[in-house]
This record gives sequence, structure tokens and C-alpha cells, in this order.
Amino acid sequence: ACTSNTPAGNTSVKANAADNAAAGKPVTIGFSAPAADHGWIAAITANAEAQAKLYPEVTLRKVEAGKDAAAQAAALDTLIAAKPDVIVMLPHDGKELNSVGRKAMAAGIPVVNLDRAFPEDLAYRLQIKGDNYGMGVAAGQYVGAQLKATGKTAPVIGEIAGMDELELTQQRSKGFADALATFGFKVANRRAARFTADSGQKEADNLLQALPKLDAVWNHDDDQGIGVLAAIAQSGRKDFLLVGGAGSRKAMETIKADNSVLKATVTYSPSMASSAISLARLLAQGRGMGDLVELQVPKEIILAAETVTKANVDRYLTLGF
Amino acid sequence: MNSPALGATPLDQTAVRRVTGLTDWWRDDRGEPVRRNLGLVVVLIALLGIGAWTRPDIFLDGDRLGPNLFSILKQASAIGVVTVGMTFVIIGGGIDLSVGGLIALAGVWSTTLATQGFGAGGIVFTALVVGLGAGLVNGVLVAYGRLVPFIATLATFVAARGLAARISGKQTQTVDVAAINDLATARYLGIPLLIWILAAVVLLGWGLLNRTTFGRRTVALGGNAEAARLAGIRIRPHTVLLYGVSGLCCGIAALMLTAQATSAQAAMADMYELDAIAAAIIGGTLLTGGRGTIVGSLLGVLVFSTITNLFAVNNLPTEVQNMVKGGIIVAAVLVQQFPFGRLRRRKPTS
Amino acid sequence: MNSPALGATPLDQTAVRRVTGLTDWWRDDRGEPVRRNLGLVVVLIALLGIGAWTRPDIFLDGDRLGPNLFSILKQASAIGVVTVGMTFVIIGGGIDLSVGGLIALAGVWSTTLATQGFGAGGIVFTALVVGLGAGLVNGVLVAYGRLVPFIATLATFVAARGLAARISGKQTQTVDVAAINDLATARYLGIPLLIWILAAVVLLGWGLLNRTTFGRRTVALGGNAEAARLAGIRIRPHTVLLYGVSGLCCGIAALMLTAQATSAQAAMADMYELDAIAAAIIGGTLLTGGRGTIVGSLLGVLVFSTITNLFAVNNLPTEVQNMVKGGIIVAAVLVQQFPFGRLRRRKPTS
Amino acid sequence: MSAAQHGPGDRSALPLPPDGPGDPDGLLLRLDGIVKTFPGVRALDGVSLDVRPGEVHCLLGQNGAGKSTLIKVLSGAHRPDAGRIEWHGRPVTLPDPKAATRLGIATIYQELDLVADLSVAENVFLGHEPARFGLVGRGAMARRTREILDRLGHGDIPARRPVRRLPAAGQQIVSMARALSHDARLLVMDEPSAVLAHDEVANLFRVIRDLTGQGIAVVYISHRLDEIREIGDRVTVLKDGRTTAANLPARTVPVGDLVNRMTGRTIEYVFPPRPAGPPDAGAELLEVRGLGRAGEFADVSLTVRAGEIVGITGLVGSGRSEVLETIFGARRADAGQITMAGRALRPGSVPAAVRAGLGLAPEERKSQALLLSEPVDRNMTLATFARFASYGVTRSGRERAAAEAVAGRLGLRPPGVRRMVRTLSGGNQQKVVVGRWLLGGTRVLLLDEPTRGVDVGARAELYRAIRRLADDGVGILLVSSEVPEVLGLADRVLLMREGRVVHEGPADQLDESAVLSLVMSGSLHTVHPTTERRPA
Ligand SMILES: Nc1ncnc2c1ncn2[C@@H]1O[C@H](COP(=O)(O)OP(=O)(O)OP(=O)(O)O)[C@@H](O)[C@H]1O
Ligand SMILES: Nc1ncnc2c1ncn2[C@@H]1O[C@H](COP(=O)(O)OP(=O)(O)OP(=O)(O)O)[C@@H](O)[C@H]1O
Ligand SMILES: O[C@@H]1[C@@H](O)[C@H](O)OC[C@H]1O
Ligand SMILES: [Mg+2]
Ligand SMILES: [Mg+2]
Repeated sequence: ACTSNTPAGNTSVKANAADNAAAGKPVTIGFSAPAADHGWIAAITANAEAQAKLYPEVTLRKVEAGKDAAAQAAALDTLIAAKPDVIVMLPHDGKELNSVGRKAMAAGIPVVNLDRAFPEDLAYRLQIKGDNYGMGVAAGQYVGAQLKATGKTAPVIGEIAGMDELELTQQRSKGFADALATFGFKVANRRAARFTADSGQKEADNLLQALPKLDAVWNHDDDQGIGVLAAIAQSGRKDFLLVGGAGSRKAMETIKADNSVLKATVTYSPSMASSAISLARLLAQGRGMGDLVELQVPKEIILAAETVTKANVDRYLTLGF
Repeated sequence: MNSPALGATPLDQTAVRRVTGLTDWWRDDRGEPVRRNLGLVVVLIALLGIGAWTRPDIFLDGDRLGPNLFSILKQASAIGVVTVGMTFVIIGGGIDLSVGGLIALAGVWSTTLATQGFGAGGIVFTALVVGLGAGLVNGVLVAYGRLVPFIATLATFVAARGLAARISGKQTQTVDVAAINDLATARYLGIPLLIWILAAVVLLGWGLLNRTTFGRRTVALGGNAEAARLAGIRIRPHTVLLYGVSGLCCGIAALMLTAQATSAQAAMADMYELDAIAAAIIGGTLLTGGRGTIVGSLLGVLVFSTITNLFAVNNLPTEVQNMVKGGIIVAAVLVQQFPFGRLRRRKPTS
Repeated sequence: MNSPALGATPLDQTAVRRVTGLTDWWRDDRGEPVRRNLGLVVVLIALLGIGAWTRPDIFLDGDRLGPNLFSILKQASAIGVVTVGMTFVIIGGGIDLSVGGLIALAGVWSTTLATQGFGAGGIVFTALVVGLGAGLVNGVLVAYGRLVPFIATLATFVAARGLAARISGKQTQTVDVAAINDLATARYLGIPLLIWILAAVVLLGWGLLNRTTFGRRTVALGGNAEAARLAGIRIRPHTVLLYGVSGLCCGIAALMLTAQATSAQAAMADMYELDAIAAAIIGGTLLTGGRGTIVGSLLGVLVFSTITNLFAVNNLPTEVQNMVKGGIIVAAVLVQQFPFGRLRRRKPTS
Repeated sequence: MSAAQHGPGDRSALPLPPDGPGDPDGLLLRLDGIVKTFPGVRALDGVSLDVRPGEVHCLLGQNGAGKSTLIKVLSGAHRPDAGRIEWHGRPVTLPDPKAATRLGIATIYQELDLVADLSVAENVFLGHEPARFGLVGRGAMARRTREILDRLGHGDIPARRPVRRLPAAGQQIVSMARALSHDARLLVMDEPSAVLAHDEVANLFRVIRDLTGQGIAVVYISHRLDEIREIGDRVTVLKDGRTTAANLPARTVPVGDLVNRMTGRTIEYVFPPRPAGPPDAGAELLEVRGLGRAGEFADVSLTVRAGEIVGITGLVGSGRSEVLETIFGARRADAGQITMAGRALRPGSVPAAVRAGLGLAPEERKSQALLLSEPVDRNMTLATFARFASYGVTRSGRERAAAEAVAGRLGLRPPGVRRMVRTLSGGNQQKVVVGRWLLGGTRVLLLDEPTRGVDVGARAELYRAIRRLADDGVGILLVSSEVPEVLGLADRVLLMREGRVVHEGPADQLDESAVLSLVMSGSLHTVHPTTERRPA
């Protein structure tokens, strides 16, 4: 500690945020995300491009990730060879592409990793994740609270997950189950769809057959939710409540309209891509985040999964994809 | 008679007809498709039995059984239509790997905002035309480009999915034309329209295959292309038409799926090629062509969608589903073979 | 003029050999596989040409061309190994839809914490044994269960993926055994180990098919199973072995993929069945069996991975990639046929 | 069912219009300078042929001479590279089969070209089904099919049965019916009698006479010279793709003359001399006791000694092939036992039989014996390549040499053994099937219709080869529908009827008529529902 008696001396505070908007040195950002097979991924790429356009000094080099981890790895190899100032990527699978992350870092290119986590710290400079477990928790808490409120003691709860082979799907389901458990509730039937509307419709239809009586359903992904809602409408059943996931604009509009069983959705916003681009820019320019005291961008950011309901939907509409 | 009988002997015609006529017919080749199909019927009944045993509350309760059966049939409807088309192609000696892509293309193309502007008519028209058109492209590539069907249709498959993604901008296109979405809910005589459509396509397919020159020539083409050629059948145009039929079925299926999901997207109808081929083959269609039945294909589809339903109502986890599914498929085929196994002197590699 | 080719006396026999021998061989069917393969070589060169033209900075710059070619070959390595096995099965008159599932099963099983405990040896051993074992199961189902190969291997496919998911608890299992991960980086004589492995498998496969009784039996089996049977070939055991070979290749491929991804999971090797079959067929293997070459299959694999690489370095949007890919596949096959197309009077349905 | 009755469907019964205008010499068809080359082969090298209305014009030539190619040109299946075709004196082109049919040319091809899974009727009318708006008139089709089958003396073949269920001979009848279903002026028959036994041939000839009586011309191909004498009017001889003699009088021209023009040599049916010494000299190799299979044959007992040729003949469908296939383990016997050199054979196992030294040249070359897209040598060594190999590594060089030797002996043409079997003529394919078992290592050889479609010269050679094998101590069991062949070649003869052996005795104590009366008395009444006979 310093011996001076002036109080504020050794506390690090920062009055006015440094203006991150001010243009800095030109930056090339390499970007790679899996081929969009559904809305959410499409939104990731779209957001990244849009955000990059906001900065005149930023040029975005997009490399297509191809159909699987191997293809993406190869694509990233060529990207690394081109030596951009920073790389933003959403890996097919965090564990499978971990080594590529390390490679880039070793080549002196800071890596910003999105959504699907790398196991090793050495593989990234900054990691921005949605909170998959938290997403499930949020859904579970909302459902639990609602059903408790209506005095249900042993409610019948269904779940329509996303692609079952993705780890994030497992994390989401775990969060959901754990949260429900705190109410003494459990999932009666869980179907896994494939993030597409037609698979959502099919699995929802199956679920409705399996559970003649139903109190609540959580659907992991609003894109496949289009099909889920369709199936429910077609069955003519209204006797339960539906919670969505990820937070698409369409879902939010439906919640706002409040004319269906869909009462809420828990966010897992592709806006993380926009943030990733702006932070990547700062990283490349060696600048910190305006409102943080630190001189550098932090190492990890986990977005909170928020629960969007009719009450707060207006604030979130803009984030909907 | 002055010469040895080469088809059947007097004995065979009279006494045998009367005495062993049935068993005879039964054991001989004319009985064969029926035998296979009966095998599948048995399998179906067994599956429903499992349902009744595991979920009596659904399978033994009239009010619930009905809806559940309907949902099995509705889920079988789109893939069923595709399988009918696939059956024609395979019997004709080809294969169509492009169906999933064609459905996506037809579905997406017919639900762009522009198309939706023309209303239900425009959507239906577009879906059918796109499906048929793409199917004909397959046919031309195979018949005139001399491409192996497997490769030709694989190529159109990737191309079609790509084009679909391009058109939709990778977005899920929701349908706002009520008339279309209603297809999924409408009923006639209490039976869902989707099921009627399936029934109609199966019936037409059956007639086309068994009662028309087109159908009989399709069997000839797949059974012995050289014989067909020497009989003056114009193989190439016929081949083009075969793939056209399959494409048209994809167009119809696209509409059925779009209506159910009230939306279309480039990734829709995932794995349909595999499901359709598998259903046809389990239904007794010979992958090498020249042999197959529409009814068998239908039964094949029903077996698969019943299995899915059983898994759902019993809440099996995905991975267990798969493990069990593998077993059931094997069992199903064995059941088909069992009673007559001895008679079917078929080379192991067939 | 007097046609020597029909001459009977030994004298003009030799004359024929000398005069028409080569062109004859070249033009008639025996030359066909070689012609096809040459066609594919042309296609490959053309693709590299496109590379040089679109990305001279990579394809014309020695320092970067090398690594890029290596990355093409490395990507071809695992699927290449699988395709060799697939080629045997198809030539033998069968088909193996299970490869993707078998790879996943072998990959996951060999990378459980338990197995990793036994170190590199344990992992390699497990992968190979699991692959081989599962392959033999396929063979038994086909040869003795009399299941159509398409159905039998489809069943094991879903079952294997399910079991893999079960074992891995749907987690991606990371590998901490350095020796394994090193497989992906190790080099001999400057050439990546993965490429050596591919080369070795291709060489062995070629020898097995063309220089051993096993290979001859395989061709006979696929060409005319009944004739093979009446020639005293024990077709069932042989069928079992065929699928065993394919399974073993899957085990090897599983190791190669695991090393590259430093991890294994139930969903790995997605679509490998389709890629392998497509590569084999584009390489000239007859889907109906009895004909095919290992070299052709290898070339088929290389064509596909080169295409992928071109897309990557030019970073075309995926949907465009697919659209173009479809076109390239068609073009590739047409190129193969072009120079001699007139001669190949092959029934459109073949 | 006499040839007299003609139903309404039988339009070929209507009187012919007078020969078309502009053909002075009353020719129906004239071919001139027809050339057709295949990769590496000049199949037709300037062939000429003219056919008069109402005649039976026989085409004669060695295997590979070009007969089938010629008729494929005639039927629009092959396009000639050069040459002129005149129909009723007018030049025509035949771009495709339809064109030929439209002119009134109908063809029975050498290789059965039927669709296994279509019914008899559907095969007969394939391509010209009676239909309204694409809907097949099944009733009419079945009716007209029955009418045609009746004319062929086979009203017993059910019109709705899949042809797969018919025996080879039955299928041959169906392809004849198909040819008759067209309103033909010219009927081309490529070795129709090859799969027919004696009585069936008589039947065929009745039909042919009936047709020619109506002014319909017939081009008839066969390797059986006696047939040509019996049914033919004029003969044209092909050799190496060229016409070496045209329009010879079929009944009077000396046989030696024909053979000479075909082969350039002067052999006839010459059966190699039987060895002196008592026939039962050799040791018993194959012994069959009370062999039987439900519905096919019963209580068949026979022995084959080393160096002995045992012949079996009988009507089509008398069960001969079944017997051979059962001895060979390709079918499992219901009764009886089989021993090789005193050791019992494992029933129903071909590998066991092969290991014990048995070999079978099956009846249907395409479906049972050949790898059509593999070269000749690979086909010849199909049963023996393992023996050439060492430690599982094949020795292609040696195999080829061995194959070339056999090919030379059987006069395969073209002689090269690297040629794909598919491109060989029918008879040459048959040589490959038999040749496979001449490579040695076989102790008892089962031959089922070994000379089917093989030309006179090659036949003699084949007979000699078989006898040579016997002299080397191999036992031979020979099934043939050609009685003279059995009588001439075999030491001992078994006659089968309706799946039973009705006579056994030394060949030299039988003559053809005796055999026929033994075999024909009563006719075949067996159905074998389980045997699938796929069309070649
Ligand atoms: N598709 C083909 N490709 C190559 N060569 C062929 C083809 N068809 C026939 N040939 C050759 O043409 C020649 C004539 O064959 P063709 O079948 O006409 O003989 P053939 O007189 O009918 O003999 P057989 O009496 O054995 O039937 C033979 O050398 C044969 O190998
Ligand atoms: N008249 C018939 N009715 C029904 N099936 C028959 C008849 N004739 C023959 N077959 C079938 O065709 C086969 C021909 O009989 P098989 O070949 O065994 O006797 P074969 O004496 O060898 O006659 P082929 O000379 O035709 O071989 C029989 O096995 C049977 O399946
Ligand atoms: O693809 C996934 C998306 O669909 C889901 O909703 O959120 C996580 C993403 O990885
Ligand atoms: Mg011929
Ligand atoms: Mg026979």
C-alpha cells in the first residue's frame, strides 16, 4: 500500500468510460461459424456481419465452416495462414476444435470463441458463451413457479430438446431437471428434435400423444418451436403452458400477442456474435471495455439466460433473431 | 396331350388346383409378395400389441387409441408418399437419393413471400412443378447423361439443398396462407386429409404399377433392361418419367410437411432418402430392381412410424431408441422370412 | 478386307495380338476401369487447375501448396480407409450402411476413461477389435440371417450410434493419451503419418483384391453368386469376412479421426456411409457388385476432398458450395465418360 | 389343341397381301454386304442373305460365325456399320427393334430375353400390350396368350404365372409365343431347339410348317444338321462373318459339304472310339443309392467308375438336372446317400463335393456358371484358381496359360482369353463353362447339356476332350437331351422319366428309337414349384 494519506490514491476507479466507439487502427477479423441449418446459427453469422459494418476500420474475413468439425478445422487452417489480427469462431464442437484454437493462439492470433466452449484456456483469449445450464434453470424455475402458483402438486411436464448429440442440449436438460427438482417436480417425457420446424412438429405431436394430460412443456429452441406450436394448434389442446428457448423474434411476438400456449421464452441470444465482434475489435486494438476499469478485455463472458414474458417482452424484441 | 407340360401338368391344373390349389398358390411365387406383406402385417400387429401392453391407457382406450393411430398415420403420410415414388424408381432399376433435397427445394420455393402472394393455388402449383421438374432433371441425367443413378441423384440432392438454402436465406419460412396450414387439420368423414392424400397416392401408385403399361414396363426395365429394349420399349424416356414420378411425389410431400410445420426450410425432410429406401426394401422391393409392391412399401413405412410412436409414448431416450430400433428392424425382417424361410432359396448376398 | 480378329490359326492369332492388341484392349471393356480412372485423374488435375486459377497465392506458391495438398490428403485419409473397405463389400455384391455408426462406436468405446487407462495400446486394440467385431456381426446377419445387406447394415448403424451415445453419455470424450493425438501430427520422411496409413491401406487393399484368392472370391461372389457357389466357393463365410474387412477399416478410421479431433463422440463420422459409397461408385465400382477398383475408389475420395478444399480456400458460402458441388459431381462423371462415351453402351438403369 | 384352331387374336392367320411392288424376283428380304464390328472383332464382314415368303431359310455356321449378330441386325437390335437391307424390294433401315416389328419381323433370340417377374402373358405382349388409355386389358391379353400357347401345343402353361417359375424349356416356349404375338411376315429363330428335347422339337416343327403354310417366312438357326434337313428349304452358310455359301437346297445338299463350308474341314459327328477292355474295369468312384427329392425325383441309384462315361437322357423336366445338382450338393437330398471313392459325401455341401473331386458344368450358363463381365481365363479358372495359388496369392500367369491351352483345344473363337465372356457367342460361352472342368483335379465330372449350342466342329472336339478325360481315369456323368450324343459317347446309359430311372444298360445295346419309345411312353407329370428358373 502507498503511504500517502490521500484517500482515493490506491483505489482503482474510472470516472468516464473511455469512448470505445472512437475509431482505432484498422483491424482484420477472421470469422468462422458452422453452416446455418437453422435460424439461430443463421442469426449468428448475420449479427457478426452487421456488427462489423458498424466499424469502418474493421474488415471481416468470413470462412465457411463446412459440414463438420474436420471441415471447419481445415477452413480455419487456411484462415490462420492468412494471419488476421483476431479470429472469432463458433466451433462445431468445442472439444473437437480446441486444438485449432491453440494453434491460432500459438500463431499469435487471439481467438474469440463463441457458444460452444473450449476445454483448455490456452485455446482462446476470450470466450463468450450463452449459459446453457442456466437456460434450462431459467425455464425450470419459470415453469415451476407458474405451476406452483396454480396449486399443482404433481404436474405432468414435457420437454422437447434440440439435437440430442450436442452437449449443450444435455446441459440445458440438466438445468431444467435440476430447477424442477427444487419444486419437487420432474419431466414426464422428453423428446429430442433437430432444431428444425418439421422435426419440432413431429416430436411435439409424439409428446402430445404420449401425455394425454399435460401441464407444461419446455421447448429448447424457438426455431423448431414454430413446428411445436403448429403441432399443439393442430391437436387443439390448450390445457397447458409452453416455454420456448433461445428467443426468436417470432416467439417474442407470439408471447406479446398472448393468444397461444406460449407464455415465455428463455434467452440464448445470438446477439453474442455482435458482442464478440466488437470485443474482438477492441482486443486487436489493445483497448479495454469502456465501462470496465481494466485495460484489457476480460477472458470470459457468460451471458445470463433471461426469461422473456409478456411483462418484459418489449425490451427484448430487438434482441430476437 | 402330345407333349410334356412345361408350365403345369394336368394334375397341377385340376386336382392340385382343388386340393393343394391354395397352399400351392401360397407357396409359389405369386404368393410371395403377399407372404412378405403378411409378415409385415404380423409385425405391425405385434408392435401394436407391445403398445397395448406397455401403454394400455392409450392403446386399449378407444378415445385415445383413435387419435394415436391417426397421429401414427399422419406421421407416415409424407414419407409414405415419397416412398411410393421411390418404389417406382427402385423397381425400375434405379435409386433416388435426392428426395430430401427435392422436398426442401419444393417446400422453400413454394413458401417464399413472393409465392405466398399467389395464395394457396400458387403454393400448391409451385411445389408440384418444382418437385416434378427437379425429378425430371434426375431422369435426364440418368437416362441421357448416362450417370449412375446413385451419383446423379446424390448430385441433385446437394444442389437442391443448397439452392433451397439460397432461396430461403437460411431462414425458416413461416406460412401465413391459412388454406395451406389447414391441410394439416382438415378432415373428411372424420379422417384427417393427410391420411386421405396418402391413401390416394398409394391407390394410384398401385394401379399405375399393376394395371398400366407404364407400370408393367417399369418392372421389365428393372428386371431385364435388355429384354425391355428388344421388346421395343423406349428405355430412356421411360426412365425420365420414373424419376419424374418420384419428383412429383416429393412435391406433394413438401406440401404435406409444410402444412404440418406451418413453415418450410432448407433443412426440412432430413434423412428422408434413407427412410424411404429402407421402407421400400423392408416392404419387399428388390434393391436391384424388377420386383416390389406398393402395399409392401406402405407397410414398411407404417412399421417405422409405429416404432417411433411406441418409443415416444414409452418415453425412451434417443440412444436407447436407436439401440432397440436396430433390433426391431432385424426382428421384423426375420419374422417376414421365418415361416417360409426354407422355401426362399435366395443367395446370401442378395 | 480380311479381318484378322476372326482368324483361327495360331499364326494370325499372334498377328491380331500385335496389330489390334493394344488399341483393342484400350477400347474394349477390359480397358474400361483404367479409362475411368484416367478420367478421374483428369478431373483431379482440372480441380487443381481451378485452385491455381482462383487462389494462385496458395496453389502456385510452393511453400503453401505443399501444406495445402497435405491438408487435402489428410482430410481424405480417414474416409479413404473406410472407402477401401466399402469397395470390397460392394464388389462382393453387398453394401455397408453402418460404417458411420461403427466408427462412432469404435471411437467412443476406445476413448472411455477406462480404456484410456490402458494407454495407446489399449485404445488402438479396442478400436480395431470393436470395428472388426461389429463388422462381423453385419456379415453374420447378411450371410446367415439372410437379411438384405441394406437393411442389416442399416440396423447395425442405428444400433451402433445408439450404443455409442449410451457409452459416451452423449458427451464428447477428449483424449489425453498424447501418443494417440500425435498420430495426427507425426510425420515420416516429411509426410504426415495419416497419409502413410491411407497409402498402406490402399496398397494392402489393392493387393488383397487383385492378387489373392480372397479377392477373386469377392469378385466371383458379386459377379454371380450362384456361379461362385457352384464353383465350390463357400460364399457365406466369405460374405462374413467381407463385412469384417469393412468393419476393420472403420476401426482404423475411428483412430485416425479421434487423433485428429483429439476426441470422440457418438455423432462423429456423420454421413460417412454416403461419402464412402459415393466415392467408390464415382471410382467405377458397380453398385450391383462384381466390378470395381481400389485405385478408382481412392481417386473418388480425392476428388471429393479436393472439392471441399477448393470451397474452403475460396470460402464460398455453404449453400453456394452445395449448388456448385452438385454441378462438379455431374461434370466429373461426364468427363470420365466423355472420350469413350460412344463405346460404353451401358443400360441407362445400370 | 391342334394347330388348326386360330383365335381372333391370331392375326397372322389372315391371308397375305401379294408381295409388295417393285420386287421382281419375289424376295421378302434381301441383305447385302452387311458389316458389323465390335471392339476388336469384325463379327459380320459383308454378309448377304435373301429370304423368300413362305420358306424356311436355315442359317448355318460355327460358333462365332456371326449368326446371332446377323439376326440382331435384322431385328434392329444392332445397327450395321455398312450394308443394304431390302424389304419387299424396297431399301429400309432398322434403327431400333420397334422399326423391325413394324415391318413385320419378329425374333426369338438365342438368349432367353424374358422378364422374370412378369407373367407369361405380360412377357408375350411386353411392349405391345393390348391397352386402352395405358390401362392394360389383362383379360384380352391372357386370352390371346392362351390362344398362342395352344397353337404351340402348350395350353397348359398358365398365362398368369411368372416366367421365373417355368423350366428352361417352358421359357423357350414363351419366347416363341412372344414372337408369334406379332403380326409377323418373317420369323427369325436363333437356336430355338437348343433347350428343347426331341419331342418338343417335333412340336416346334409342326408350328413352323403351319406358319410357312400361310406364306410366313422363317429364318432358322441351329447346329443340329438333321433338323435343318427336316425343316429347312434353303441353307445359307456363314464363316468368320462372311457368306461362304448361299441358298443351298436344304434337303439334298450333302452333310459333308455343309460341314466343309462351315469349318473348312470335313468332320462330321464322329464319336471317339470306346476303349477296348471290359467297361467295369475302373474302380468305382461315385456311388449314389436311393437318392430322392420330394416332387423332383425318387429312388435314383447309379455308379460311375474311373474312366467310365455314364449318360443320362430323358424328356425335359424328367429331373436329370436335379439329380446332378443334388449329387453335387447344390440341392439337399431328402433320401439316399452319395459316396465318393467309398467315403460318404456331406449332403447339401458343394464345397465338400468339390473337395471330394466332383465337378459340375451346370445347365444354364448365364445364370449358373458365368461371370459375364470377367474375362475368359478368369471364368475358366473359377473353380481352380485356388489350386494355382500359393499361400493365397494367385498366379494369373499360370492360370492364363492353362486357360489358353483349354481354349485352344475347344477351338474358342475369337481365341483370346482376355476377352469378356459377355462378348462371346453363345456356343463359345458354353465352351468356357465346360472348359472350366477340363483344367484337371476333377475325379468325377457331371455335365448337364454340355454341347447345348455348340457347333459341329467344336462338338467333335468336345467329345474327344471328354473321352480323353475318361481315359485319364476321370469318371463322367453326362446329361443330354440329344439321344445320339448319349448313345455315341457314353459307355452306359440311364433313361429317366418323371423323376425315375426307367432303364439302365450298355449304350451299344440301345438305338435311338428304342430310347425314345422308352422315354416317351407316358409323359411328364411333375411340377417342381420350388425350382426357380431365371431366364438367361
Ligand atoms: N456385344 C459384343 N461385343 C463384342 N463382340 C461381340 C459382341 N457380340 C458378338 N460378338 C462377337 O461377334 C462374333 C459373332 O458372334 P455371334 O453371336 O453372332 O456368333 P454366332 O454365329 O451366333 O455363334 P453361336 O453359334 O455360338 O451362337 C463372335 O466372335 C462374338 O465374340
Ligand atoms: N412339365 C413341367 N412342369 C413344371 N415344371 C417343369 C416341367 N418340366 C420341367 N420343369 C421344371 O424345370 C426343371 C427341368 O427339369 P430338369 O432340368 O431337372 O430335368 P431335365 O431332364 O434336366 O430337363 P432339362 O433337359 O430341361 O434340364 C424341373 O426341375 C422343373 O423344375
Ligand atoms: O445451434 C444452437 C441453437 O439452435 C440453440 O438454440 O442454441 C445453441 C446453438 O448452438
Ligand atoms: Mg448365336
Ligand atoms: Mg436339365
